[in-house]
Amino acid sequence: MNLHPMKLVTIICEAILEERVVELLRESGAHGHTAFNVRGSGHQGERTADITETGNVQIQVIVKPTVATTVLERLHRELFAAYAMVAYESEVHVMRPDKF
Amino acid sequence: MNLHPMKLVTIICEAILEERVVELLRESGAHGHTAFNVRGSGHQGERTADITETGNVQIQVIVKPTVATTVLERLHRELFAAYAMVAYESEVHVMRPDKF
Amino acid sequence: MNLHPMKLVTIICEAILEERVVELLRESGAHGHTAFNVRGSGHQGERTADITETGNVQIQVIVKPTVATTVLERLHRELFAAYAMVAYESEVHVMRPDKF
Amino acid sequence: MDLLTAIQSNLLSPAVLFFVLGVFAAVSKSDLKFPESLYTTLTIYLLIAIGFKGGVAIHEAGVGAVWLPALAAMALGGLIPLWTYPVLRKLGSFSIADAGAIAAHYGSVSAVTFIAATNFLKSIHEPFENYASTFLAVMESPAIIVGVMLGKGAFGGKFSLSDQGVRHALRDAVLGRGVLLLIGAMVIGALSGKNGMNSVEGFFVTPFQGVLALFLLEMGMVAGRRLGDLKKVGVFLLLFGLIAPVVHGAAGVLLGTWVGLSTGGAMLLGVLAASASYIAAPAAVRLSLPEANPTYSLTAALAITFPFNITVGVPFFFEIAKRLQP
Amino acid sequence: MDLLTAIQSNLLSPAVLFFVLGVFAAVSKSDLKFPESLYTTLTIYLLIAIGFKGGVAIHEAGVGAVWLPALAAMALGGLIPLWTYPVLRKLGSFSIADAGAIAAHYGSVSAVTFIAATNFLKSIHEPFENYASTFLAVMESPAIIVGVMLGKGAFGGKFSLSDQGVRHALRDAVLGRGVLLLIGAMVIGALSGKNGMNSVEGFFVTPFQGVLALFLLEMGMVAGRRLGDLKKVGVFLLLFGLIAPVVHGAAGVLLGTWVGLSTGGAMLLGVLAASASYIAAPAAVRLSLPEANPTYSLTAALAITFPFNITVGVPFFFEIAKRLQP
Amino acid sequence: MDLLTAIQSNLLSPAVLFFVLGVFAAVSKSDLKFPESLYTTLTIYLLIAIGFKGGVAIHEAGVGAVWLPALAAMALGGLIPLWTYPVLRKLGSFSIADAGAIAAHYGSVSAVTFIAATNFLKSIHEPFENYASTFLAVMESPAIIVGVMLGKGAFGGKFSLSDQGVRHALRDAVLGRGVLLLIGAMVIGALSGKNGMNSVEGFFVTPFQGVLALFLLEMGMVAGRRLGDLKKVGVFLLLFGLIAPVVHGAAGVLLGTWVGLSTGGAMLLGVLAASASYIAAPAAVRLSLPEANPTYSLTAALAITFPFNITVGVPFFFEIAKRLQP
Ligand SMILES: Nc1ncnc2c1ncn2[C@@H]1O[C@H](COP(=O)(O)O)[C@@H](O)[C@H]1O
Ligand SMILES: Nc1ncnc2c1ncn2[C@@H]1O[C@H](COP(=O)(O)O)[C@@H](O)[C@H]1O
Ligand SMILES: Nc1ncnc2c1ncn2[C@@H]1O[C@H](COP(=O)(O)O)[C@@H](O)[C@H]1O
Ligand code: NA
Ligand code: NA
Ligand code: NA
Repeated sequence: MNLHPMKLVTIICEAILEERVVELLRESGAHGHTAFNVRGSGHQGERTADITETGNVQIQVIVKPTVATTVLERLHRELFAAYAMVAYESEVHVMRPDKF
Repeated sequence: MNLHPMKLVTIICEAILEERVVELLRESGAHGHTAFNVRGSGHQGERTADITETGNVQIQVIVKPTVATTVLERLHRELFAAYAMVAYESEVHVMRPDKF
Repeated sequence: MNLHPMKLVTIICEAILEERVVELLRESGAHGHTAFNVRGSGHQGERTADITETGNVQIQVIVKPTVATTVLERLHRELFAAYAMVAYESEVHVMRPDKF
Repeated sequence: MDLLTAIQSNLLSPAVLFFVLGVFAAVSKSDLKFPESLYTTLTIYLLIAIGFKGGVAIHEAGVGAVWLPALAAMALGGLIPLWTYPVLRKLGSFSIADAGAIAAHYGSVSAVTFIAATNFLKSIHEPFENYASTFLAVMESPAIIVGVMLGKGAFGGKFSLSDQGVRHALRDAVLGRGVLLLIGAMVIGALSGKNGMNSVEGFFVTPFQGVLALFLLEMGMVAGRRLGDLKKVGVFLLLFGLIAPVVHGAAGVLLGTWVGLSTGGAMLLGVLAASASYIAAPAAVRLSLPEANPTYSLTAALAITFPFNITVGVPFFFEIAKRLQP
Repeated sequence: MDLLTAIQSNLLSPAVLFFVLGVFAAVSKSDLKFPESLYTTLTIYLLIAIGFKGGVAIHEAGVGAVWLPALAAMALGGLIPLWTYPVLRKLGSFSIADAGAIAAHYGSVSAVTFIAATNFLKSIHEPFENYASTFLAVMESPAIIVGVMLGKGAFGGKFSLSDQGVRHALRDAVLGRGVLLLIGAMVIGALSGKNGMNSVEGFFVTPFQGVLALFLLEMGMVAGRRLGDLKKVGVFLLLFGLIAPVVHGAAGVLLGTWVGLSTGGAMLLGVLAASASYIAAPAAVRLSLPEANPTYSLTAALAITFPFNITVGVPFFFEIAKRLQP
Repeated sequence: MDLLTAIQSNLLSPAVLFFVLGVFAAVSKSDLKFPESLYTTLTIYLLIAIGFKGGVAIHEAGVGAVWLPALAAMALGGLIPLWTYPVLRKLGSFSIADAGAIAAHYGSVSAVTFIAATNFLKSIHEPFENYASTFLAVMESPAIIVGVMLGKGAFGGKFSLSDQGVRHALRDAVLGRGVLLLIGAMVIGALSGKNGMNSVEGFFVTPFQGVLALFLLEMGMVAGRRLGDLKKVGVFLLLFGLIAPVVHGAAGVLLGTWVGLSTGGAMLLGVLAASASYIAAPAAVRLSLPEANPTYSLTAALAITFPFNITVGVPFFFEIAKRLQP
């Protein structure tokens, strides 16, 4: 079995941003994404998930390394300053590299 | 403190497959698993989570490297072709290696 | 773009422990956290999420390596023995290291 | 009331209009989204409510009156795939798996279509056998089993119970939550009778129509998202989605009249035969016939046959039942 | 009933008391937490129920009676930000974005405040135009659009439709689920009329007041968590949150009386004008004016103006309406 | 009605039958699963509904009539662990933590058992003090506090408020959502009285029995999953789970009669004493006595005592209450 290295970019942000972030991912060259609702705390204070307005969403996307860089740079430029948001990259291995 | 390397295998697939995938994990030698509902998009199109039939599930399992290989190979052989599904492996460190 | 290495500590435990674990994270020096409800199975048997009492929670925290060690050690000392719980550490890269 | 007035009044019922609103929400890409737990909750509620009411009706009518039409209904469900399958294979040129999958959907039934039909009968003050939901309960599984066997090439020998997907699917078809809730609530209704009904009426009867409207709003959104797939399914399946319900519905009404049901009851059996499953069948078929393309069966069942039945079909089958009644 | 008795009886209604319980739960850091899907479900339910009842009322009253006051309501909503904005800029020294954001919230409306007002009218047996929920439906969007434009510096030329946040926000303001459900249910109510109402009454009317109480328990918790922010918003915004509803409410009552509404109807228009949005506006504003601090607008709308309106405001605007009535 | 007829009619109530259906669903490994948010929502609803009705009853009866029996109920709850603990230690050979944990569960109370008992009384048209839910509210916490102290070896000096788990647990026992909703809704009911009841009756009373049935379906599933643990808990705990409710129930009925409650009221106090908590106690005990094995207390409370009480216990305690009544 051959495993191929890919980047997993994880973005945790205000729930209302989901659509915009997914659009940004698609424009950056991602071919899919996964999302789910989360709660949390950070520099913008506590974010409880009992109402959508104060909830967070976690968005995960597996991409090629170059796409990961684009994604993080665009997030940095367009959204980091204004919104409650965290993004990080990690290394994963997949079987079907052409899928991503 | 001693940390021991393990593999984390993450599987994102159609929600109706949960039981089968968990069975596959157990048969491959995993001693536990974690699961939760997600939504997403990929080659099989958009998967919204408002009804179970079109929702996804994310399944995470921490296993020894050999078990990870077995899991990925079986997923590849038995389920990849027919279902909306993504699986990847990553490196994690745990404190109690005998647990996995 | 500069990426900085950080540790991601993931804790999966009984849902009723959420508040205590988050308190422990804060005391150990974490500046935020993310949490969501999950189901699963392990040495303490199956944990279904249909009632809070038997559900699990997954808590993720990005911290400096030293904080990660503190967190895992305290979990080990204070909670591992008595509760259904799994914790692991992995390597991630972030853009704003001062945030964590 | 003549057919046209009936159709018109049916189209202006809140349930149908909320379905249309749901389609509009999906097509206009509104940000309206139901939480998954709401959908599951509504499903559980509707199944229990129908089952319970049916059970109370069995309690009143006695099992003696129910078993014959119920058996007929069950047989009809199991037989429909047997003629649907060859048509789909020969005329539609579908693959074995796809033909079996679609046949399973059309033999099985849709609870919401059934409710829409009982609402229609109530709105025109037409009596019917209250235990008719028994038919709904017994018609869900047989067609799924037959359809899956056909789709697995049962007659070519490829069907095997050791296939994990098939095992899971058959267990779900027989003991899935749909059947469990319907039959379970039915037994409870039959055991607790009028007294039981008095105590839970305020939850399972009073708000029922409104809950149904809410559920149809969600179904409309699900169907609306499939509208784009209509192009992919081709003209044959489009026509099939309109003609199959007419043929099956007529057969159901005929059978119902023949086993002695009232006009309303025969019409309900017709509606059940005409309806296509979009909850139980899709899940079971997806597990056991992964090589079948779900776009075909789901789009036909949900975006063509379902709207057809709840708008035009319901009054139409009533018209047939009226004319057939001796 | 005089003003004081009215205020007192209003304060002892379950809805207001459950709001207080929610505030207490939040402040005492109880572990009570609503699941997110419950909140969404309650929102969907309340919007559909109000819209549907309003639609049935339009069916009875005829569109001819509704269009003029509805148009007046809509205009009022769009105009409020135009005078609110300069006040916030000049007297409050808020940034352009913050002033636009707050103006958008106060021009838009709160559905729950509206319901509380209709409850008050019912409790004192005061008649009102049942189609008044139309005003609620048409007043949600205009102020958001105007406020966002102001906050983007529309007059300084920085406003641009190519901004992604603005595009998303405007689409949500016009086709968001709030507007979609309200207007959609209204159209359904108007089409299905009394017959439709009879069928879904047991769900959308019978339990309505109790559902509202449950919702207010949750709103109380959300507001309670914001109490700590009261210090951050400053004395000016605190006063603004109390004076703005009085001014806008009086303007609304005046306008309502002038276009020929009954005492109850004029009071409802006043309450709508006085109310500040905490569902539609926050989301739209957050997307399009990210540089605005949501603590200002949300705390003012939710922790100051909302409690003021549902306790003292509602009977107060009724008093004004009574005196203005010719 | 004699005891046997009473038991039989109780067994055929929808609530009990839905519990059985839930057990069947779990044992047969059906794919039926409630969303977590539904369970939480049902819990919130039931607690508010009981509390509110009790509060309205206090409004009618006056606090003067309530305080004495309420105080007696509270004392009983706090005392039960004091005799349960040594029995479990000596006869059952349980560890200090396990004995304290089980004692906490059996001193605390089960809201659903209480409701089942009031339903039984209503079904046989037996009057009772409507404010009896006050007893439910005040009996939840004391036993948890006493049991946890015992389980921490309070008398061996190991109990300490600086233990984080104990602190969290005690706070939850006193200010947990159970107590908060019950007492909060009770105060609201007492403040808003008959008027308040009229407005929210359609939500908190009309559908109540049906909602309870739905909740019991879920409880049945939870209990059913624990059936397999019956072997693990041993014969002693099995007997304890049957004998403890009988003893506590008799004590409760006696005390109730003694403080002047009616037959129905005394029976309700008996049922509360007999019931074991499976919501508040498990969470609090798990946090503060982690070394206690939850399988023991939960299986006994949920899979033995709860079914015993809602089937046989309820009519049985009524029989005792009848005979004790002067
Ligand atoms: N150190 C952290 N570890 C894990 N999640 C975090 C961390 N900091 C922030 N988050 C998540 O990101 C969201 C936004 O963070 P912030 O912008 O810092 O308020 C929070 O609500 C958390 O869900
Ligand atoms: N590149 C990706 N990154 C993250 N998740 C993905 C990606 N591609 C697919 N997925 C997830 O896997 C599911 C199935 O993918 P697919 O089989 O490509 O349709 C999708 O619905 C997503 O939830
Ligand atoms: N090998 C594993 N992989 C992933 N999650 C696990 C694993 N083992 C346990 N878990 C999760 O951790 C929880 C507690 O584990 P345990 O203490 O082993 O019962 C389980 O309910 C699962 O959600
Ligand atoms: Na059919
Ligand atoms: Na306003
Ligand atoms: Na007890």
